[in-house]
Amino acid sequence: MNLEMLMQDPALWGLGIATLAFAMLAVSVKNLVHAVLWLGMSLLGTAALFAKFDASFLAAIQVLLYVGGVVVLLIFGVMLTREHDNLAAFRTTRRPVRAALVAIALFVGLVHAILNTPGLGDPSAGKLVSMPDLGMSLLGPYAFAFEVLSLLLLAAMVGAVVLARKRDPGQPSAKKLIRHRNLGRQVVEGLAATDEVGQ
Amino acid sequence: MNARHPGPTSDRYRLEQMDADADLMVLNFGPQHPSTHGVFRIKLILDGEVVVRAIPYAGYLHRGVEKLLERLTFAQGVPIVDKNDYVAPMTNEQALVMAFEKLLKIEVPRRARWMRTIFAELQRIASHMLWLGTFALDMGGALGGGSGVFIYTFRERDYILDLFEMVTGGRFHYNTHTIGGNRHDIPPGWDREVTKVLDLIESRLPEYEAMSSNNAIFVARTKGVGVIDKELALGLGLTGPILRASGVDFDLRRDAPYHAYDELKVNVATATAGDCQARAQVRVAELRDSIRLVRQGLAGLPEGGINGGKPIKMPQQFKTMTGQAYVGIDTPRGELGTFVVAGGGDKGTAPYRCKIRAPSLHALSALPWILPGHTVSDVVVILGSLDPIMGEVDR
Amino acid sequence: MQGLLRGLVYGGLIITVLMTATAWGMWLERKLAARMQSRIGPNVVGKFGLLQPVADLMKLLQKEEIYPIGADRLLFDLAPFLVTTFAIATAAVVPFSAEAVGADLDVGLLWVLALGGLMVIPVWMAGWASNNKFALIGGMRAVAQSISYGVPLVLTSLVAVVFTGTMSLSGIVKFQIEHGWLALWPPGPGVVAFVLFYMALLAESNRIPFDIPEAESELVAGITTEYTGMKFGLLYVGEYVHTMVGSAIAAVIFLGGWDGPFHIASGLHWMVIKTVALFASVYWVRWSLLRFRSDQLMRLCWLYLVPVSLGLVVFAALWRHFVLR
Amino acid sequence: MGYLLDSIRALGVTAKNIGRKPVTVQFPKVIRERQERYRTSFALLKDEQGEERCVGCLACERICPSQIIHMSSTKKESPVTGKKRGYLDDFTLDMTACIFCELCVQVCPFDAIVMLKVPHEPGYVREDLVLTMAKLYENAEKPLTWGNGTKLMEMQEPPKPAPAQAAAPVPAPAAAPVPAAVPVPAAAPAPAPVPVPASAAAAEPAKTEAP
Repeated sequence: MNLEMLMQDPALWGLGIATLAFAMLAVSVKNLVHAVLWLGMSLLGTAALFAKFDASFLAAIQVLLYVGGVVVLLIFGVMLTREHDNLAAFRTTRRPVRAALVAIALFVGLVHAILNTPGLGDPSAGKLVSMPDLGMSLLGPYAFAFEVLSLLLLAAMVGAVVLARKRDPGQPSAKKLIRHRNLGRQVVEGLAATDEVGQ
Repeated sequence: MNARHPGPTSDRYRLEQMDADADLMVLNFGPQHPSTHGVFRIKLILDGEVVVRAIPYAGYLHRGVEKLLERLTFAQGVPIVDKNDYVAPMTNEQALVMAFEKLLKIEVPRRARWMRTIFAELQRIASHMLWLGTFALDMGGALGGGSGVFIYTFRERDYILDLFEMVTGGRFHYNTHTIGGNRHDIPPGWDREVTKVLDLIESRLPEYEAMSSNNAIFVARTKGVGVIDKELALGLGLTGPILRASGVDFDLRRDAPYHAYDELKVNVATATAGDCQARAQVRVAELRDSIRLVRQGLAGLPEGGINGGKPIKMPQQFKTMTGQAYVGIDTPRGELGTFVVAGGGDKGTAPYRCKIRAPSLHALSALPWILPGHTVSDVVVILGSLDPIMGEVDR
Repeated sequence: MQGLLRGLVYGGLIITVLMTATAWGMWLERKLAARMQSRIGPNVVGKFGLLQPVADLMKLLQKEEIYPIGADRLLFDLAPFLVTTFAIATAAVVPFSAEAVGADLDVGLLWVLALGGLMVIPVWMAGWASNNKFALIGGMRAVAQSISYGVPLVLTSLVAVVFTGTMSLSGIVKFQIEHGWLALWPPGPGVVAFVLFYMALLAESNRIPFDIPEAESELVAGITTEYTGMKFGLLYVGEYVHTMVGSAIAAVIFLGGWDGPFHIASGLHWMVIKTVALFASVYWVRWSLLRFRSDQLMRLCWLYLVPVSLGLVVFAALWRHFVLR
Repeated sequence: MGYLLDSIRALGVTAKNIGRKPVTVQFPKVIRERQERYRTSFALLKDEQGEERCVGCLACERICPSQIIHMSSTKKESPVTGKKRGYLDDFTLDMTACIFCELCVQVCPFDAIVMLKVPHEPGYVREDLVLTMAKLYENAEKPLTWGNGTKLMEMQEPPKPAPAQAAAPVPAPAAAPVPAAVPVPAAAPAPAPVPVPASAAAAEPAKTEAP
């Protein structure tokens, strides 16, 4: 256990506190867009922590997938919602006691799992997993799991495409264009009778 | 609040009634916008980036030219129309002066008519050069390849302005036409300069085409975009290159010759697609034909006087109480008509009414028809392909 | 502590050098663009207008800060700062020579791609926070474009990774010193991969013909419409730094980095020459081409660039397996 | 692929233009050579005896479409010729609204007002743009443009029948075929078309046809 040594590292403290603060902000601000932003910052902080522990691959993946991917997805989600600046509208239930219980249980569980992890605190642990090793193990012993996961993701992707297509048939269809064009004609015919067009 | 003016509170065009299943957004495109070719506003109603409706608003550049023409006498009126179509100013003068001449029954000498032809065609070259540049600018941006084409065409257009400066002394506000002919004769050696400039432009045209109208990106942006079919073009009274690009073989220079076009053969370029690419092709073809026409005009320029009437000495020089006249000429943008009714001013020294039929105004009237279904990017391209000049639209 | 100090010193150095290089990169671009258009370009401030970037900076610093009504102030302020930060952070792992490298990460390439993908967030923030419809459309276009072109960018870099068997940027260069530049070797696919990477780079850094997020003839100025003063300057600089760093990375991955016939300062000059040449070529392209429409951009990406780069990855894997083993 | 090839062609064009000389003229340092007839700003002239040419006949004030010329004059005995003639008391020309139509120059019977070949200097206040009489006489020192009333009128006068016929050779019309149906009015240049009624031909302020 080298926890004491880690505890004395000010950079670690700073990063940890910043990450936590961003996480707190993410769940407490009223503005949905800000919430997504703080979540992204919190994830960045996590990535920085990974980098601090020399797990640079994990850090890069964290940034690439979580900040670059998930947050952007969330942004798209936010853009599709109507009320951006009033998150209170979404909080229909407020049960702080139960929420706190769940959070504490999760926290205890996580701490327990972390403290029981073998090799914790060994500064060289991150170095052990080199890039080639990682690649070899992904495509060697864990190839099956890897492929199954890929298949799952593919299925999800296909499903998403199918779902999206159902609502709006793909490319701007001729039908839609014609509808728009006819609307244009109607407007012009209407304009013949009016000068001012209100909205 | 009547049927004709329902006012802004009318629910006739309420946004929520426009398209039930779409999130619509109103985008005020202009009047301050880099590619509205002046001050022009289109209210775009967007579904995502696709235009659902487009409502154009003109009038931001209104200067009351038609009213001014009623107040000024025939002799004074000519210089002020220079500012209508500020890309081809001489054609404005020509249209107005020809209508006045028709009304006052003044005949123009042959040399003056040939000179007017040469001027008109040079203006067409200058105008189409500017159009090509601004059209590329619409597509390539002021911070991109578009500005390259723009500056190249502007560079060569400036040489044409130099030519006009040699004749008239002005680069922009020429006032070189007068009722009955021209005010300035061609100075000696002018034809050599013209030939030099035309050779330069002709040799560099392939360069602009490589960067714009022959470029695959240009084709991708213009092909099938903003299609104006024959019926729509005829129904809206579109003229000039837009009409010719829609497959109507009509050109006033050939079909109702004026100036010296009865002695020169005009090759009318047409296309059938009616899209932005067709309009571009027609204009580029016209550019080449105009170069040829100027050369022929210079070769056949007759000697003689340049003014059939008396030179202007006082404002009340020309007067008539009766009659009306309409003259339409083919400017780079289409039929520029002037309808003038005699009998205004002090004892008929001014027009009672002077109506200018601006081709750009008619071109813009196509916007609500052709914009819906296109994206915001296409709006810019379509507007550019119509080549509107706001000075002429609003007058 | 020593590591921290080294990081600070090198970080400061890289920021200084990069910003200076970018400033005079702008000058170079303006001069180049002017000459392409039969103009003179900046020539008033200093000899040959060389002090123009300084003058621009002074001007931007003096300008009034304007917040549009209804703007999201937090995001509005944060966005330019983040754009520049991410752009510069990418440079930390770029090996400018065998010695001059900030952090020679195992996963250098991954880091570069991750941060490049991150650029989209502040750009979107800028578009969103401006409370301007043109800016919003620009921001949305930026997101869509950046995500789409991230795919060929990653795939073409993957070609290099498969060939070299390493994700470390200096490792890639060392491999190229041994085997030859990836843009030239293996003949054919290498060039294609380079061209695709270059195109994706143009799109990622929002340069013509892929500059639809800014598209000043359509969207006034896209995301920068409402920005003034130094915040506008930072957005602007961020884009240029992004392009500069992107050029450096392209030089590293495909043009052999610091490899070259003569070695001064362990090949640093080769890296500088290659980077500046690529940087200038980006602007040569910029001032020569027209712009695509957004849907054409997407079609080009998903129908041509992505399949071709996927094919290149397969080719690289086969080559690696059968030829290089 | 087409995109790529065309893009390379476009790149070639810009590369070609790098080699061309810049056409920019750095205005205040370098002044473009102006054509002989180039016209801006105004000047009032004095004749050889140093007498003001302008007699205050109001011709230019009346013709100006923008109505920017204002003058007042009194009749005095000329110190040179001893005859009574008008002298300007005041003359202003408001450049803020001038459209440079050259009509005032054309109508001046004494060639008193002419235009300059060098542009008017920009001013800091609007008053700088109003040309007072003093400024107009000062401007006479600057390079003048080609045109004055006499020359412009001469150029526009319909050619006198006799000398014009002798001087003007009839050039062949352009090679283009002439549409047969279209009547060609006045194909020969010789008899100058004088549609103005004969009575008006001689009168100085031309009274044109009054139907």
